[in-house]
Amino acid sequence: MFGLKSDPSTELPERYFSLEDYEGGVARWCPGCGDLGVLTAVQRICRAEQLPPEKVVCVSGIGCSSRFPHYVGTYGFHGLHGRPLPVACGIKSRRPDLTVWVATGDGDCCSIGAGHWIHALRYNMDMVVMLFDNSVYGLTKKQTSPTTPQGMSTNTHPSGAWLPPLDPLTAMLGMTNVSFLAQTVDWNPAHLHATLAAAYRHKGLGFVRILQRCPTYSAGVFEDLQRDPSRLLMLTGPRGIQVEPAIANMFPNKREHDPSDLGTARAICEAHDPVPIGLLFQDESRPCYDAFTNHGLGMPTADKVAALEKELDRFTV
Amino acid sequence: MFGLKSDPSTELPERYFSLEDYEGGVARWCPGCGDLGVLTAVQRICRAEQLPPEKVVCVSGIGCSSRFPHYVGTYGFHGLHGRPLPVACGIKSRRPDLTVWVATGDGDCCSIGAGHWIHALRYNMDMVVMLFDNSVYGLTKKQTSPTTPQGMSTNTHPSGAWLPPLDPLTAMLGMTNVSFLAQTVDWNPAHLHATLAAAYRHKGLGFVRILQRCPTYSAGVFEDLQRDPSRLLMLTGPRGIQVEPAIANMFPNKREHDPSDLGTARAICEAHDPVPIGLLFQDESRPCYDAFTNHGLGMPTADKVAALEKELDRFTV
Amino acid sequence: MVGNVSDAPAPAETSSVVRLQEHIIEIVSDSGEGAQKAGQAYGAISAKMGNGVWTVEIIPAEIKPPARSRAGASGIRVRVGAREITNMGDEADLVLALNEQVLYGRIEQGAYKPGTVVLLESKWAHDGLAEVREAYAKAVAEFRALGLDVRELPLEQACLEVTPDPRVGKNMFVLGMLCRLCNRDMQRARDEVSFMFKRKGDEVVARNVALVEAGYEFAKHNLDMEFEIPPAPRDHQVVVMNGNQAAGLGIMASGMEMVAMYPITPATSVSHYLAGAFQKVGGCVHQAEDEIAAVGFAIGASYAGKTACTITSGPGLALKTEFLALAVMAEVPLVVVLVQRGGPSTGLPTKVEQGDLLAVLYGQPGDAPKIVLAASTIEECFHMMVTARKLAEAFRTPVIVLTDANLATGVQPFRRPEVHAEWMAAPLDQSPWDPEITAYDWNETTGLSPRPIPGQRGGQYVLTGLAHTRFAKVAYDPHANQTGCDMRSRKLAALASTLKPPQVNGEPEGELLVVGWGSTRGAIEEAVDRVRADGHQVSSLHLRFLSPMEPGLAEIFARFEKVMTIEINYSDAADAPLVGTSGQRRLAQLATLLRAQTLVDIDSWSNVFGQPLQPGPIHDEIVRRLQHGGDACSA
Amino acid sequence: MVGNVSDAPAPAETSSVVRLQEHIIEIVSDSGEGAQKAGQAYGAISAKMGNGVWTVEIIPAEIKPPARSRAGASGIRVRVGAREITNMGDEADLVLALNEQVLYGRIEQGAYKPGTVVLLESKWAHDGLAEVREAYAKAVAEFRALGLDVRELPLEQACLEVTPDPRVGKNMFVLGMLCRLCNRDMQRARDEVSFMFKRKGDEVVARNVALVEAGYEFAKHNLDMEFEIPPAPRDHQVVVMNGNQAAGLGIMASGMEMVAMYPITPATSVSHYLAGAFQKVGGCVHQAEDEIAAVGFAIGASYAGKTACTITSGPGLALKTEFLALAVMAEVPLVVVLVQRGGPSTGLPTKVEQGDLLAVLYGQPGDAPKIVLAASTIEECFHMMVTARKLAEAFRTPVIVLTDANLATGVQPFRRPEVHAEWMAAPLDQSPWDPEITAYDWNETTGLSPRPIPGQRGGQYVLTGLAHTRFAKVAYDPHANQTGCDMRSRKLAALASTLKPPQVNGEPEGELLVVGWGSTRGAIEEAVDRVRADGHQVSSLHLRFLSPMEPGLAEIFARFEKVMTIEINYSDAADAPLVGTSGQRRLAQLATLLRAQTLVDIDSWSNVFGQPLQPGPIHDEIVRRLQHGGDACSA
Ligand SMILES: Cc1ncc(C[n+]2csc(CCOP(=O)(O)OP(=O)(O)O)c2C)c(N)n1
Ligand SMILES: Cc1ncc(C[n+]2csc(CCOP(=O)(O)OP(=O)(O)O)c2C)c(N)n1
Ligand code: SF4
Ligand code: SF4
Ligand SMILES: [Mg+2]
Ligand SMILES: [Mg+2]
Repeated sequence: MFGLKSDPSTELPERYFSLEDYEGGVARWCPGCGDLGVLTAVQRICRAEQLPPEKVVCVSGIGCSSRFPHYVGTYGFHGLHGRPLPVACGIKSRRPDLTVWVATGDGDCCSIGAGHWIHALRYNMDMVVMLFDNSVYGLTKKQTSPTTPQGMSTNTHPSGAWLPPLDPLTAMLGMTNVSFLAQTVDWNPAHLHATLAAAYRHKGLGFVRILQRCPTYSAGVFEDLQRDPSRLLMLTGPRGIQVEPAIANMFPNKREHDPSDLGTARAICEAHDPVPIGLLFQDESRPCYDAFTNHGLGMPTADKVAALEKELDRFTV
Repeated sequence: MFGLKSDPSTELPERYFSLEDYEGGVARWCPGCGDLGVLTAVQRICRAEQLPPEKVVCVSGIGCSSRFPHYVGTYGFHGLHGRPLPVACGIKSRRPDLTVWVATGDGDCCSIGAGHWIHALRYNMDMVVMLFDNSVYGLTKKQTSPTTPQGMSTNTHPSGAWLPPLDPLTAMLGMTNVSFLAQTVDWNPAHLHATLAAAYRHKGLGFVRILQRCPTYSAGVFEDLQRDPSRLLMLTGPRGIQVEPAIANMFPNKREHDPSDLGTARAICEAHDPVPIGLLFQDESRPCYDAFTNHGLGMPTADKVAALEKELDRFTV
Repeated sequence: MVGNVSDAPAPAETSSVVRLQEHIIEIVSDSGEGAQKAGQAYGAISAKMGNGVWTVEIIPAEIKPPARSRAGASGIRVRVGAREITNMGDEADLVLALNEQVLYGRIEQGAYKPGTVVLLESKWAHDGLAEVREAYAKAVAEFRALGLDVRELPLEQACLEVTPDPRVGKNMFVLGMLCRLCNRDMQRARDEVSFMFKRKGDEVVARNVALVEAGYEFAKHNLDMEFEIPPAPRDHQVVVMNGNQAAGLGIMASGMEMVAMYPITPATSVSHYLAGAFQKVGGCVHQAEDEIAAVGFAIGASYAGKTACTITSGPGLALKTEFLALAVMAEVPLVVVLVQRGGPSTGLPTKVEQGDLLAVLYGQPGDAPKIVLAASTIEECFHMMVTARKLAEAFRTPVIVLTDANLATGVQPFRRPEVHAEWMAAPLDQSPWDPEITAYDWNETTGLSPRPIPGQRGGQYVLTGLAHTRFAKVAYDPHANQTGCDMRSRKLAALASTLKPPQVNGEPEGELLVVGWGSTRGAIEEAVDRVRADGHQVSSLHLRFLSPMEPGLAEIFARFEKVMTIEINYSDAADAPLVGTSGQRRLAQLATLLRAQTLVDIDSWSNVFGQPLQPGPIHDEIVRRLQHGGDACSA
Repeated sequence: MVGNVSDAPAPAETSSVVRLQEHIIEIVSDSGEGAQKAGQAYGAISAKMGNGVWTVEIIPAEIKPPARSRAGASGIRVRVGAREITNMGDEADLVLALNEQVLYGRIEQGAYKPGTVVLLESKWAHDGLAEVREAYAKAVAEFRALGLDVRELPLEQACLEVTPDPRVGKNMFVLGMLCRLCNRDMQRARDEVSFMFKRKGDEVVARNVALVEAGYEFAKHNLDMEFEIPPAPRDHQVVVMNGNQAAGLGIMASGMEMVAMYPITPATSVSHYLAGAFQKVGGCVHQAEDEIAAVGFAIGASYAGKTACTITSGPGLALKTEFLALAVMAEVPLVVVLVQRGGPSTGLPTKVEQGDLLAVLYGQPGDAPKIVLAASTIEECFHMMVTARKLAEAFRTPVIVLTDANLATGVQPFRRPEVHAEWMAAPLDQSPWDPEITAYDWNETTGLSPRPIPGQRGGQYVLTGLAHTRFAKVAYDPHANQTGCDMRSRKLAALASTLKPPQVNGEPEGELLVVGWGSTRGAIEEAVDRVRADGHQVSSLHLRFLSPMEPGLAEIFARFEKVMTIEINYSDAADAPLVGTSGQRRLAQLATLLRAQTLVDIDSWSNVFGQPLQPGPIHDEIVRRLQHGGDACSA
């Protein structure tokens, strides 16, 4: 049968992976696009963790940010607009041995994919989900996204977006079985890296919202935040995202936060200004759906045949 | 042209509507089904408000609860599983003169319809949404729904539902632009009526989650609550749901709650036990999408033709 | 036969056994009275005795319709024969009814004929409510006027002698009656009932066995008839199950371990069965948040090397359209079981239709060639799953297996499959990938290519639904897209070239060839056999492969004067108003396909009654066509 | 013509004007250099001068491809003629290129021919980077070897004399050059440029006018060529726009006031246009959370009496499948504009294909008859919207209007429509409903029925996607479902009976009839005209109604020896491997439909290059078919 040779080799020589092992095609994002920084961070984490590239799968939907898998030297699944999460969960369901990174956009995740978003948080399967939130539809050239600021002019709302933007953070903090929620910005590589690494280490679904610059279609949305770091509120604390003091010092505004404190996390997000970065919530005790989907994994064929015969007995007259 | 006779009559004799005017076919729910009580409540509100039956549209998805429109003597739209909200919003978009009641189930709204749910809350169009939450898929005969209690046996999870149930209340309290959120129970007609009436009067989307008994497939889920009213927490206060003292006295557990206090509303819901009933949150200042979709309504044809000619001028060489 | 048995039953021990080639019974009642259980037991006993059996449920429209309502008929039909039985047959011979009102609906549906014996619970004649008594009397008179042979029997009263609560036990009493009337082996009946109630304890078992025996005695003393349906000799073990259980077992036998679904009638019960069975055989049913997520989840598992299955019906298929195209475009193996129901839209959720053929073939924007099979028997529901998984992997493409509500709920005995280890998917290949081989290393002739599985070192590629090259690289240039489309299409030609022409049922030439697909096979073949017995040169052909089709069809068609399809889906009647003037009659789905492919003037006869086809009406239509010599008159 | 103009331009005032019937120019550059703006202005000036014009954008695959990349060609093609121009034509006559690398992609796509004049920015010859200089020199040599007539010109340097930042102004300079070379009216050019930059203030206007004039002078002094394309006499006003703008205007002219959509290329720009225009004309663009919600929203508005529109492309159509079937089943008027792109799946988002015909016809499980129209010109994109709204309401059904990426982005002048008040939807009917009339008061012959609108007293009914009676009551019985299906299908026959047979382009009989649909009309007719001029008896037929089809097709086909379709969608080549052995060649989509309907042996010629069809290759293929006398050789 194609693709299913039956003699998996078991012994492999020891390997060391360098950054190039995680490089794919030349990234084709616009100059200044925040996506590039995230790509670099993920590649570095893969190297730091020495993940065999063949054991990693990057899954995405459709959008600028969803081009992500094409630029990574691992396996990739660049699927349908709004649908990366069901695919990623499906991959994990019978392949717990694979590391899964999901790249999704604010349109992909919070608009067309919103139903899957809620439910993937509930399933809480072991993977990292990166929400590239540039507050706009990039690939299709500037339409309003759920996170577009009210009043910002787009091609579908030339006189300005009509409604206040959906806040993905408060939305997620209300959803059942969320187990890891963090926010970071594309323009601080150290904080970005540390946050994604923490999500990677988290057992369960590590959700990271990344404020991502799109100079082409939503220039200015994060300009203030970038220019004036005091508009950001860096969450600190022993259980939070850890960065070097030099990095931490870049953020004048800090607050110690216990990521098990859901109420405070909500209050911080609800305030909207300053904009929190860091680990908002974490609870590793929440059940993971993987435990159920993996049922019978590796059961020998002979046992399966025997069990099946027993099933057939039930129908035999 | 069919269906569009061109002489709308303008003068109608004064009419009085009785309950029969709001009755449709014979309701075919199981004996003891909680849906019937909701039907009665809505019919009574229609009568109390003397809504002309032809100016009311009941919109639903698919499920036992979504049979609702068939039993009401108004216009009705019994559409697709999971999709009542886009249809209801579409109706409202150019027909602000119609009253819209939406009937949806826990599967319909929180599973397949979850994406629309989030976004309809954001649109905040003027209608009442009734979530008939019986914690199970009724019409398809007992499969797990997002609100099925963990451990309850269903046909798709015979050894018990795997995950903790999604809490629609905490979920909605995290979503942007929510303007009215209440909870009630099918088995207290007075509270049910008062809650739905308040949702009806609310300008914007009035969302009411109704704990609804399904003796056929989820018997017992609400049995405790029904038997022991102290397991319920009745929210009171001048801006809350108002019921007669005799009714209020049925609930030993009460708490004064200010529905503009989002943080407290979240805390109340997060506790899960006791189960709150009453008005959790209300904010009539939130923007309604109707204001935008109604643009140019009633503009005379001659003006439209003139405006269109002007548009054509722009392309004329 | 003696006249009607009235409330005061006459002793009737004098009956002599009538030997029959086949016999159709129905048990109808309000829902919740256990009619289906009794019928299933009766079917199982018959199967064990070596008879051919076909069981089909009678389902009311609502979950709990009101008692004694005309549309509320709930129950079961069991057709038992001296040879293999492949369909529900025509009118019933014997009906056991627990109230008279439910019979109206069945009569309307043409389930009975003059002479059908109706054994009717007579307690309603003495009901407390005058209107019930009157309705009963009126109905009995009407039924008799229609020629039904109504026998009024005090069933409840008779049950009371054995059980304090006849509402619960009456179905077993009925089973006992049937055992007597149809000469079923009582020991097998006792065993069957014991097995059914085993879990409820000895006392319950004893009470129900007593009820069966009481029913037997009651019939013996009160009814002057007794039939015998001789068994077909059988040298193998048989299993008895419905098509959804067969599909579930087939899925496990194919080695698939992941079924992602969203509940939808009539497909859901596959997952009900598997939710339990996978606990033993290893695997998981994922009930997703919606149908889109279900197929996405299955595609994810398949991409990762564990070919998965998604199960659905019409409205769910509609939602899976976009992902199906992705699976075609990106060449992901995937098995879709589509249990068809009445459409369009929500349509007739519990009823049968073969209305989704064109939708699976053509539903996806752009060109999306895929493999489509249709099961024609419950046995095939099992075996096709094994084939489907293999084809999906070998051809790196989605395979859709069409079944329908008739197969899903019909029950039939068939040869017990011997599970082979080779049926199961090979263990996950995690050996290093030959870097010389591209991600889509298309064979120019067949379009086939081997597939890297995540975990295979050196096989890294990015799957995409965008147009792409053999390196899996996105490419918008004209030739890359043309090549991709060519390669995907060639896989169908490659598969077709391995198939054999289908077997004609009957002579290879003649006046008329009837072509069918899916669950209608039994009814069509039975009808064609009858027409041939009438002396006509009629044959039939049943297609199992719908995409690609089996080869040689044009040659087969050429040997018949006329070719027509018989299907359960919509077609314009040839004499419908205006159809003639516009010259655009809309034909049934397979007919449309075959015409385009073979240019043979293939007519169709079809309806959307939501009912399984029965041999009688098919027989009559064929005869009508042969007589009229034209296709101008159809319905 | 004199030899190449080198960096040191030779004075060339001696040229004499060459009179042409038509002329194709291209401007190609990196994206962001304003080539499209210049080309659009050139097209508009030509249209104003009375010429036929067809403008088509050259779009790179990425939003911002790297500068000077082969696949990065961004720009525009403008074909100008002495008569109406209906397609992009074959190879360009004149190309203005701002760098040499972008030409490679165009050459690969067959955009040029030996002798095509290439006016090439020469600054790269002096670039700071050696690799750029070398690439440039190499390319120029290669282009010349291919027979291109490359003229190297110091455009940037020339611009610098007028503007400090030539990157911003070069496009206007280029426009000026074209005005000189093609003898365009300079006053119109000045007006056009003034209008374009009006909003940016007088200074900007002045600078750009100066650039145009400088370009004009530059060409006059440096290039020894000058063409003239005489105008076609015209006695009416014309508008110039692309197909998406035309559709947007048509939507407003039809009186529809609600367009619900989700962004998707190449459909989105309809809503970009309408988002602004509705502010003036009254109405609303609803950008929904996804395509399912978009169509549901439109259906809601339609149900409530305000027939609405949803706009999408392939992947979006896939998601709307379920709601489309509901609209058919429940008989809700609805207009769907489907701007087709390359498929299947995400496919080729910016490229053209006619691949969704079968999906709209057959994509929905069950039988879902609906009206399908295809626009063949930009003008039809406008007028069909008016027709579509009327048909949707009269026939109480969804109407799908097919356009494609070619029409969406192509620009053409056409007669300015005179908007009629009657085009617009009548005011909402809120008069009392006659209680004698049921919710689906089907006319048995036509299937038509009047429709109660919420607000109409006495018209209350519950719309449902379940099978239902004429009272809108849910019904699962066989005849109710059959009747509903019959009535919905009869509407198509009723519409068909009002249509006239389509007009054959050319003689009504002959050797070959070419059948097409959609945006290929201009190219096919031009090719057929050429083949006829060669002396062959070839005609063409273009279908605007795809469901129901126009009547009389079989009769038309019968008068030709051969019939073939030409389409932009997938078909197996007749000589593809294994296709022959399996006997199941997969034909193009219209061919498949027509074969099933007429049983005429209709062949197809099609490709999925993602490109608009050009008259040249069509001409060649027709000639090849005529010579070979068979259909065995196609691509
Ligand atoms: C079903 C479907 N609908 C619409 C599209 C078109 N589309 C592609 S990407 C996109 C939105 C992209 O926005 P976002 O998810 O925010 O990603 P970004 O480009 O901003 O990174 C849309 C609407 C599509 N490809 N498929
Ligand atoms: C697209 C689609 N998927 C699935 C179904 C089958 N279905 C009908 S109702 C239902 C769930 C009903 O549960 P809920 O929404 O909780 O309503 P209830 O019956 O409990 O009131 C499902 C899965 C369908 N009709 N359409
Ligand atoms: S459009 Fe925006 S998001 Fe997309 S690549 Fe460019 S900068 Fe990045
Ligand atoms: S199944 Fe449950 S929800 Fe449905 S009608 Fe019966 S009691 Fe009500
Ligand atoms: Mg975005
Ligand atoms: Mg429910």
